[in-house]
Amino acid sequence: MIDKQVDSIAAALAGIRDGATILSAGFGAVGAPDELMDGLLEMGVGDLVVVSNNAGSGKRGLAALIDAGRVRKVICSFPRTDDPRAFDAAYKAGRIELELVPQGIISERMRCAAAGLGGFYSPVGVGTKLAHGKEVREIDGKSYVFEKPLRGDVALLRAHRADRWGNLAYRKSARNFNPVMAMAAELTVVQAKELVALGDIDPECVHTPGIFVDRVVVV
Amino acid sequence: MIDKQVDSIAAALAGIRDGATILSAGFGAVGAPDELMDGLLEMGVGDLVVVSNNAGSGKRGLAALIDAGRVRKVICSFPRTDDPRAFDAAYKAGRIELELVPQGIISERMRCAAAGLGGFYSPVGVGTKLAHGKEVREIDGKSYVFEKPLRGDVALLRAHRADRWGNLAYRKSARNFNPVMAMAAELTVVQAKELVALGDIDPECVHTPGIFVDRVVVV
Amino acid sequence: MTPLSRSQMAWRAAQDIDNGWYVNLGIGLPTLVSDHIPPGREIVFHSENGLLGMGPKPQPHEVDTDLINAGKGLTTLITGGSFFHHADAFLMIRGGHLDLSIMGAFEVSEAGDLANWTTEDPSFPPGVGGAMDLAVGARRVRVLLEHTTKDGKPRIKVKCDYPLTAAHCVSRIYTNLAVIDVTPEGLIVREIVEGLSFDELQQKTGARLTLANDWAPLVPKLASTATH
Amino acid sequence: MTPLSRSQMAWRAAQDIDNGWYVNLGIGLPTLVSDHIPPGREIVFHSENGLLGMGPKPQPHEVDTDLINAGKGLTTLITGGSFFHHADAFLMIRGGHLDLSIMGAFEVSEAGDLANWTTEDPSFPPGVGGAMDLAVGARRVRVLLEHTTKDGKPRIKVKCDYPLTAAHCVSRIYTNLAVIDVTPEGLIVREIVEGLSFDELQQKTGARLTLANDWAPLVPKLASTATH
Repeated sequence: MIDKQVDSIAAALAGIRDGATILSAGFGAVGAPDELMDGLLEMGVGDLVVVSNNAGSGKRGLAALIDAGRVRKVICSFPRTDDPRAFDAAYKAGRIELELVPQGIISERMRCAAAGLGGFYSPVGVGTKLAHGKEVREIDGKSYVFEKPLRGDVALLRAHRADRWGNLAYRKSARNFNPVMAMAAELTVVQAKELVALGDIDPECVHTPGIFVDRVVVV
Repeated sequence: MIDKQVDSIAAALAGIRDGATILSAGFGAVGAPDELMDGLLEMGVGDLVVVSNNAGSGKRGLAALIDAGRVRKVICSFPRTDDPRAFDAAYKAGRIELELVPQGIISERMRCAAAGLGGFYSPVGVGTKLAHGKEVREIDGKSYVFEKPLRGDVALLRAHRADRWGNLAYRKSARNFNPVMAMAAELTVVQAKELVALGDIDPECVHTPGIFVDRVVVV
Repeated sequence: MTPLSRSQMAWRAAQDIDNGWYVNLGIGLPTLVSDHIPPGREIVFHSENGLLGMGPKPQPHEVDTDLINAGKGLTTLITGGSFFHHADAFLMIRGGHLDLSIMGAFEVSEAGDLANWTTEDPSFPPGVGGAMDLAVGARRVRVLLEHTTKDGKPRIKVKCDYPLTAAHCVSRIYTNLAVIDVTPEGLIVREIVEGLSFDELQQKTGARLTLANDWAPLVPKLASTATH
Repeated sequence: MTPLSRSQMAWRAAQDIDNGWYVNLGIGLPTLVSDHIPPGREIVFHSENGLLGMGPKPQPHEVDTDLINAGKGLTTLITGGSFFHHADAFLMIRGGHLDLSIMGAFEVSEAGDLANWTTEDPSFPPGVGGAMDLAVGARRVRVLLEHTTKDGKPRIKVKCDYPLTAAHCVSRIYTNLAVIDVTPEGLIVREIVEGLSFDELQQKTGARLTLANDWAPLVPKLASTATH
């Protein structure tokens, strides 16, 4: 029998190590795995690379990890969201590295990794500062920059409903980065609001099939 | 008001021209737009390039177009499905060109076009006959072949339910190539079993958002 | 001469959106555009965080904290709308599936180059969000901006001084003074606010303008006191 | 010496599938594997036309013509299964998300090269389907094949003569005579059918074999008359 449910945040995060690349879902606070991120702080791992659309807000989650000096680098499209004091302070102090990536390229680079591809040519950023140092290639008369896959050691997600196979359904705009990050990491961990019986999520409406999910914890 | 419904197959296909590249959905007979393909035969267009997983079965749809000499080239992964006599005869007689593409690469090349990308590096086919003539590149110690986007002038789809915005829902394995082809053509035409009221397809379960769809005809 | 208010600028941009278009509105001023769609036109608003069919701000009883827009404000979904994930949202943007993206701008060049993501202010870290994706990917990119900076310097220039978001992407510029098209023949003025001469407009602009033969006065049908 | 029947070969391959694995079974002989999963193991079968949780053939009252497998035969979905589109189905394949792909083969080389898509028979056009994607993408690729051709020629060779599907992809070979691992040290024989000596097996094989120290007799627990 397959049962991906674990009974604690600690069990959900077990095995994550210093230096790990963490894909942290959510767009601002919506769809963000707050309790799992808090759990990372508690378990004490550091030297993390965090991929997330924003670089933390207020004093919890990613912001708390940054405040505690646990994050070496953030890969994001827009670091400053509501109340970005933790990132701002670390950035000004030179305590954190920032890789700024256009929002659609972050998600596409993760999908590229998920799909087993070696990279792709993107029209986004051509001729701008964000393409500095990147290979540029003309294809059928148009210029593109080469983008490489972005893979995580761990993806931390927040879902609305989950079953014991790890099938997931999200709610409204809380879906955002969750399905893409689910596919792009070695270990995919989900905090779900509700664990439902196998089959309760309509097979036509499974947003993330369980094949991408390793652990589910109900929060 | 937006209303993508048209009242006949002829109206659904209006404007398709000789030489067009047609993305024809379906996996074998399931999810295939039979009535739209029959309509193409009736409207008389020729010199077509057809992208489809298989190259026609029996005496209707793509097979009938091939029998009538309307298809210049087929791009597919597996030409011979149940009763492939039309394609076999045309192929033996040298009347049709075949571009054989691995099944996952056909769908990925169409998604690449849909996503506005210039191409991608794929591990599939490296060192095989199907990679002949293709650029090979080593990325992080692994070899990949360069694959280019595959775009259609027209996509012909079959859906289960559609609304006036062109939102679509498919049934079971009839989904197959439909959502990818929907995104990859200039003109996307759908034959739907049923037209439902706007809002009847759950916003969480729209398989193809209407943004990709131009015309819907109920068949 | 009375420059257009922000609402009037949004109103003017809204007039050019056709029935049935799929439209992304940038954060800030462009979001006001959705309040001014002429009656009878059905427009589908896209949000890069995974919505098509975005509606107005929620009434108090409609508030759902899982339903936000790209600016992270609460929003609604209208009937016919749908939810999808970020990679699909940006496939729509980058793949030319949006009819129109309306964005704010710091500067626009006469070639349609857009600068709207960073002023290189060293006091805080830069952010790009989805601006580059939208500028490159939408079928049409139109911008809304004040014609000049607060100290009267032009924002429409031969060449942008701020770092580019994308080159050659903007096709129409709405300012508080004029409506200007970016064409292969250069910047063509379509409309000017009443009481401002073409020469005066040219003086406030950092690139050469040409007045269209069929130019018209820019007359907002919306009271300038309308605010949002 | 009695070679294994097709069902027995499928039975043998099924014994090596762990609880919880995501598995794609190729068209033909490999599809029989799902009938022989040991009790107590829950396996999720993937089909490249967009299914996870594929079940057995439908009973007459379960037939749904919209529900087929990769071989285009009617199938079912078990509780917990899901549907998705082709690009996602092959993302799963190519991206290393499947624990196992079991395929048929014309030939396998000692380096694990696989030839299973074309014999270059000029009498009909070639087809590749999803074979190359599966061979390259699944975490493990195992093949099921008759040890020799009908006229007794080896199918396991130093180098494949038929065009390759993918190089260096096969890790385990199940034949009607033996179970063989492809390792950096070459082909290691794990099991041989009773009554066949290692030397006799080597004679039927086109590449050098090494007998594992802990080799075992290959004893099918399934009657050889079992057919499907």
